[in-house]
Amino acid sequence: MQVTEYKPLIVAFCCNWCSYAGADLAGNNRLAYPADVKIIRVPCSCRVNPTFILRAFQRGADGVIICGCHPGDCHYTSGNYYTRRRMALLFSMLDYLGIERERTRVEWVSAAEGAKFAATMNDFVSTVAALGENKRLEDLRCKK
Amino acid sequence: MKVTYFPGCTLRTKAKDLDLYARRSAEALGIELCEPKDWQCCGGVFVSASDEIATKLSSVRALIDAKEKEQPIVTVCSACHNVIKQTNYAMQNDETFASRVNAYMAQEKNPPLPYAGEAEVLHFLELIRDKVGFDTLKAAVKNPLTGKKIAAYYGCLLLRPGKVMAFDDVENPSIIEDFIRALGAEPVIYPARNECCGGYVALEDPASAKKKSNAVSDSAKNHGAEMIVTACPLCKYNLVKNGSSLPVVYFTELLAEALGVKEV
Amino acid sequence: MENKNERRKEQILRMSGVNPKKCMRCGKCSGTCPSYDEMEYHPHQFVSMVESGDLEPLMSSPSIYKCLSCFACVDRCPRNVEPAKLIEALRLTVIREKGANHLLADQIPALLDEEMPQQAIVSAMRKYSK
Amino acid sequence: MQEITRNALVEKASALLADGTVGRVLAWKRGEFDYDVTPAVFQTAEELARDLVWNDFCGANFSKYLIKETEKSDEKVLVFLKPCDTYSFNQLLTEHRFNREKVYVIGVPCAGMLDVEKVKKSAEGIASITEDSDKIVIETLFDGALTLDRASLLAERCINCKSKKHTAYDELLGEDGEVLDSARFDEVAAIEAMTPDERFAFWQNELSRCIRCNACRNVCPACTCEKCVFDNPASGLENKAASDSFEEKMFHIIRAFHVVGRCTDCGECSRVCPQQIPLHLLNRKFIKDIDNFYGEYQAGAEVGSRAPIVDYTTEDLEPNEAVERGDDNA
Amino acid sequence: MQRIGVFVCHCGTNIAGTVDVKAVAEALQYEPGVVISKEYQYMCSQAGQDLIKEAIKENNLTGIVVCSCSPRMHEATFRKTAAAAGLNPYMVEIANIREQCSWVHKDIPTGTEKAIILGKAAVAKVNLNAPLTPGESPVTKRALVIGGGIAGIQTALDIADAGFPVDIVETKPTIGGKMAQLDKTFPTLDCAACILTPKMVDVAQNDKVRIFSYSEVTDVSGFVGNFEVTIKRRARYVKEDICTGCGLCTEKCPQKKVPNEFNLGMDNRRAIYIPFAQAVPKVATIDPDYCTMLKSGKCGVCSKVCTVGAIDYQAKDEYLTEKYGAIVVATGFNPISMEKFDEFAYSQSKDVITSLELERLMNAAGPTGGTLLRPSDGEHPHTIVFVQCVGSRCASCAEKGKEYCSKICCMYTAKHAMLIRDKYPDTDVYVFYIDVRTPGKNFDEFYRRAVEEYGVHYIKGMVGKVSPEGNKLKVRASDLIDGKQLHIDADLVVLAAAIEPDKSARPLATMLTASMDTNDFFTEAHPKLRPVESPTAGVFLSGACQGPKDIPETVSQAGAAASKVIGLLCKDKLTGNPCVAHSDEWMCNGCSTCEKVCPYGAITYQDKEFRMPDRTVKVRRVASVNEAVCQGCGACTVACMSGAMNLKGFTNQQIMAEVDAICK
Repeated sequence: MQVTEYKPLIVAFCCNWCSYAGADLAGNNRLAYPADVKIIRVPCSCRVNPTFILRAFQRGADGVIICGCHPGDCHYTSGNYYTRRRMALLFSMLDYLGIERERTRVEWVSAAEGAKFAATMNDFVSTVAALGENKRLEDLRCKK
Repeated sequence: MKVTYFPGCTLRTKAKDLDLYARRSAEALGIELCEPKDWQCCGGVFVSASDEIATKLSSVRALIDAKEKEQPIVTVCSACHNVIKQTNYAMQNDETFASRVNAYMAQEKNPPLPYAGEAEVLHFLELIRDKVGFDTLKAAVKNPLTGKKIAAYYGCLLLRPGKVMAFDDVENPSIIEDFIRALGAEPVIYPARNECCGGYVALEDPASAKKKSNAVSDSAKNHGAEMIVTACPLCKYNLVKNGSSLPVVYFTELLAEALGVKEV
Repeated sequence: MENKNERRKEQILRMSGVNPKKCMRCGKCSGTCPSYDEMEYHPHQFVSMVESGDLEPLMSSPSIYKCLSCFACVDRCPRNVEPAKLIEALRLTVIREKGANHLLADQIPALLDEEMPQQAIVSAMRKYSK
Repeated sequence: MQEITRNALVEKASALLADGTVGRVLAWKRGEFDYDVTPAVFQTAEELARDLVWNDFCGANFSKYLIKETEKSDEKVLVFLKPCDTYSFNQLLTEHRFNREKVYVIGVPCAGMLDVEKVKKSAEGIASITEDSDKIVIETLFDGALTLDRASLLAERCINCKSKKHTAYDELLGEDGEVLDSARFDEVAAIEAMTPDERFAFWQNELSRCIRCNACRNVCPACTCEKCVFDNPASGLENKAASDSFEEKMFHIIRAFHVVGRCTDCGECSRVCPQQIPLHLLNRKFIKDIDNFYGEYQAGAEVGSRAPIVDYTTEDLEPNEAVERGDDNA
Repeated sequence: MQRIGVFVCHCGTNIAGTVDVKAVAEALQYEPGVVISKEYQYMCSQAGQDLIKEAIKENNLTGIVVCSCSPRMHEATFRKTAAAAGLNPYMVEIANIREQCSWVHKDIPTGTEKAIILGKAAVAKVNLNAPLTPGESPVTKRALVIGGGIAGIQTALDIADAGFPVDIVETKPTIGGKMAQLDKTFPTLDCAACILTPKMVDVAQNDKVRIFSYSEVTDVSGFVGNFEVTIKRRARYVKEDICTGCGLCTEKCPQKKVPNEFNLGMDNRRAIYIPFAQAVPKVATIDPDYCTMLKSGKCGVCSKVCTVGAIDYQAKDEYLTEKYGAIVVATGFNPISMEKFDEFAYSQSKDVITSLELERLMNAAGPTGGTLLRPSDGEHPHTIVFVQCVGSRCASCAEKGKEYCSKICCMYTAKHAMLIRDKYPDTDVYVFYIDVRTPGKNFDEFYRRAVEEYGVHYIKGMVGKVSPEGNKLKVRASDLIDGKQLHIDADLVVLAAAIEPDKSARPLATMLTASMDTNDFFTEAHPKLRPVESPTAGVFLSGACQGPKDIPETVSQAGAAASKVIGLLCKDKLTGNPCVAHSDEWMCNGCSTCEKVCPYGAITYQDKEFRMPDRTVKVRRVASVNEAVCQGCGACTVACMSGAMNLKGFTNQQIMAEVDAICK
């Protein structure tokens, strides 16, 4: 019997207009990426509250990625610009607290970039898998 | 008002007049020129390659001296001004260059604090325009040069690169014309005033330099000038050497004359 | 050989800080250059030849010593390409590779005259030597 | 020692009460010991004369109290604000948290406040404390009188004072000062310079002491929510006590994030923390990053300014670069 | 507690091939709130939908989860299904187990496990769903067109044609815009005035159109279908309804030295003036900067000569507030200043002119009566140099010009060159170009005619410097094809100045909360599919305010904008998207942070009375969201620190429930 390899738990927030459609396109083109990625649909990347990210980590996620339209292409014109500032500050803070910077990421994926979506997820999963389990941000109560 | 004054080597030799009259005029205008101790030649030309460090260190030393004295650094020679101003700009905007320069400077006997382009670099003309004011100058004139038709010759060093020098409108400057007016004379506007005299090739290719110089002096003459005024020893040399039919004088000489301090 | 030329091109671009890809081939530099007629290759050609890696002919051409460094092309270029800086980098590359000055010190006295300011001599050395 | 005397404050306040300009006065009052000065509302000249204090322990920032105080009656409230307090004052006005018309601000110059913990550490059995220019004289029960350098007892936020300039006042006692060049980001830079493991250990050590008393939140002039998310069962974040190793981190990160671009760096959070957690270092990290990433911004420097967190340019740096940029700063 | 039904779709083998759908249905039936869990071959088929409808009715379901393809595919389908069974359509959630599961994962255990987790997340979310009803708002059946150039005129005419009233607001004393200043138009060379002035008359005589000239928009509030706009009518000191436009006053006014902006300052007008003969409205205007009566109270000549008593020196600016259902922006363009391009000596010689100035010099109504004469000495120019791309296609860091191509210059220069060669065959015409761009119907043919039939010298290269020497302009330029530097002694140099959006556009965009690009052109809702709509609902774009355009393109865009407006005004009511932000007023601090991030201006603040628990009444400043304007991005929800602002359909609680379900 093979030893089960470590499977990270990844939460991906995808904006409805670009990145969620990009993920659908990856599916249409059968571009595989690990099942460790679970997508939550939000109207815009600017809907992602830092609280959601911390909550995911608290409940045992090993990595959180936020995907939105490319800057300048936001369906709501400016949402991803706010995301960019909020996440720049949040990620810098997490790094400051000594939490591995590779566990959080923002990527801009358009509705046409199915291949980029799959490649991004493959890369992110392997990066997080290499880090191993999220010990620094886990919640002792909830993690099995 | 005290300023750090960088004379440059040409002003010690071939262009003594430029220096002498600058000193006399400054005194008349109540400006004290403080020469940095042990200044060295600016290098004559700013080598734009960003990996050229050594040739720019003498400018940095002069700049640091000015920074430490909290004075603007003033030059009269266009070439020195161009080199020092461009060096200062590179110290402000090119991080790699600045860190390499600062590494060199740290090797000096009394290493200064890292320099990041804090000093203010002014040409003598800018000093008059921005710190003294042309109105004050006008009031200080004792012998107005009334009736003289003078062509201002900028050349390239004072103006370009425009983004760095920020001296005046590169294509349509007015500072020397305003200066001439303040001295009571009449400026002559002619299109070649910001063309190059061929300065740097004077040694290498005198024929080319002659062509460029003559274009300038002819243009000034055709527009009715009686005299050309310049801030640059090399421009003066080129114009005169190549047979300018108009006399070429330094702006400081005119200034000293108008202020009544030419002869003491 | 190929590699040497590539390295040399990279070196020139790095020294000068010029990105020849920004050039849109308008020719304003050549329309503005006061030394155009003395040159075999003209400012816009410097830019395009460096971009295509055609460095040998440029480096062996007297044209690089005809540039007055007057920076008119730099100021007027609508794309911020700064041809004069590129020419200067080419000149320096020639001199550095030759390991000697373009003008030799003992050649200079013959070229001098009584009135020539220091500035010209020093800058001639600086501009054409390393 | 403070430049303005206590009596000057009492006289000023009494006069304004007497002529009806104000109805109440928000000022500092002596506590049980000389060093535990507390905020208080005064309504009569007698109370003022008896209880008002103005000394090196008047660290409390009254800006936040104005939200409730201005609602209590139609009369104006007199408030004494130190330079750093005025930044919080302006920030609250930016957020429309009270009516400016109902406040009469007297700016008081500040020579820095003392750190009560440093004072307590330097002397046991403190009976009284008196100030004498740059010296502090502590009468103790056991060791007699101790004379200490005032500078050695200054609070961290006052050593790194960012401004001696009042950004808001109706009337100023004494001379106004200037915005200062402070070294307040040095400590942040020192943490940035650590390895990630060291940083984690540092914060683990600091934050694990948190007892979730909420003092930092309660004192913070930026934390003025009608209902705090941490008290609101519907928010999904409500939690009265740290229940796991991450809980307190989550609390502090979210709290710091909620005041991004709003925190004026008044330092009250660290002052009141009973566990001496350097909470200001979280807020300052955000302030430092904002300055680096988006240009310098001081919350509360003026009323109505737009904080960088609710603004953007199309050329902003990417979040992934932000972390790397942080490295270069280190 | 909700009563939730779960419906797992096989999608043939699309899902069932990689996901054990039975196991998914089984696993989900024990989730909180789930009362029934079924799987079926094709849920989107009629039979599948019937199955859902029956289950809803039989089990009194309050919410459903469909585990199927992407919600972008069939969310609308299943919402309709739910509605048909009497369930609120917003009680439907989709778990995407096809595109984001079965199609991207290989083996059944992995796919099944993930499908179950996605299903659980959807169940967790639907547990917190609430029925939502889209809001409705009425539509004011009147349109506003801002800008009275050819774009605004055409849009207004088309809207009026469909029977809706339209107002045009124009800042100048007359409509007509840039086109009124042109001489001929390319590529047909018909006279601009001949085709424009009839349209100006049409618009003036159309009883559906009101023209507010010499006016500007100062405030906009409201939202699509319900805008309220304040228009400032600047005092023109002449009663518009009385003035007959006889022009007597403009002949008698003693103040003769006012630079005439219509001729770009190349001649003078009086202090009381009518910009040009065909102006609409044809009434006089007093220029308060020059009128001696207004400045010093002495003169009054115009009032004395006016036979109808139209002059009113006491006039004041007036403000007027109107309601509109739709707004069209048609603010147009201007050539950029040539100040920073003085290598071409624009400020040093009168004989260096811009192309728009050349239009006036060639126009029969211009300062020279249509004869091409040098501005400096009134002589005929014999050598003319045209310089292309002055300020266009500049690197963004050059800080002088514009990065974009101004699009119209190549063609109007060909036109100018051709007209000059046609009228004055003894003239040498040089055109210095970088590229000649002629992508339009009959455009390249037109340009080739200029070269081949009219003998215009087209030279690939750029002018480096223009030096005024005596009465000549010495032009130094490169000829890249011949490899020469050219020196031309020209009599006239014409600069094809880049064009930029009118300066009024930026403040207007702020008022409209319409977005702009870095060049201050209005951005369109979609660059390809919605080119005449701004991202702000109810605001439409016409003409060069959206990007450089020639006349045919402007007119077609004007028509397109009009048709969009008509489409909107035809509706009696607008139905919104119910997934919008909502503020919990009890929790709101009134801090205005959310308002700052809202790209639509959907959030306003108001002081409201609240009955407090202690029975006192307190006035509090709270945010309120205009649901008709909110587009539901959620930017405000994160800006709000108290959590008072929430997004319906994507609440904090719903998203956190999904996070928890995934991370369990």
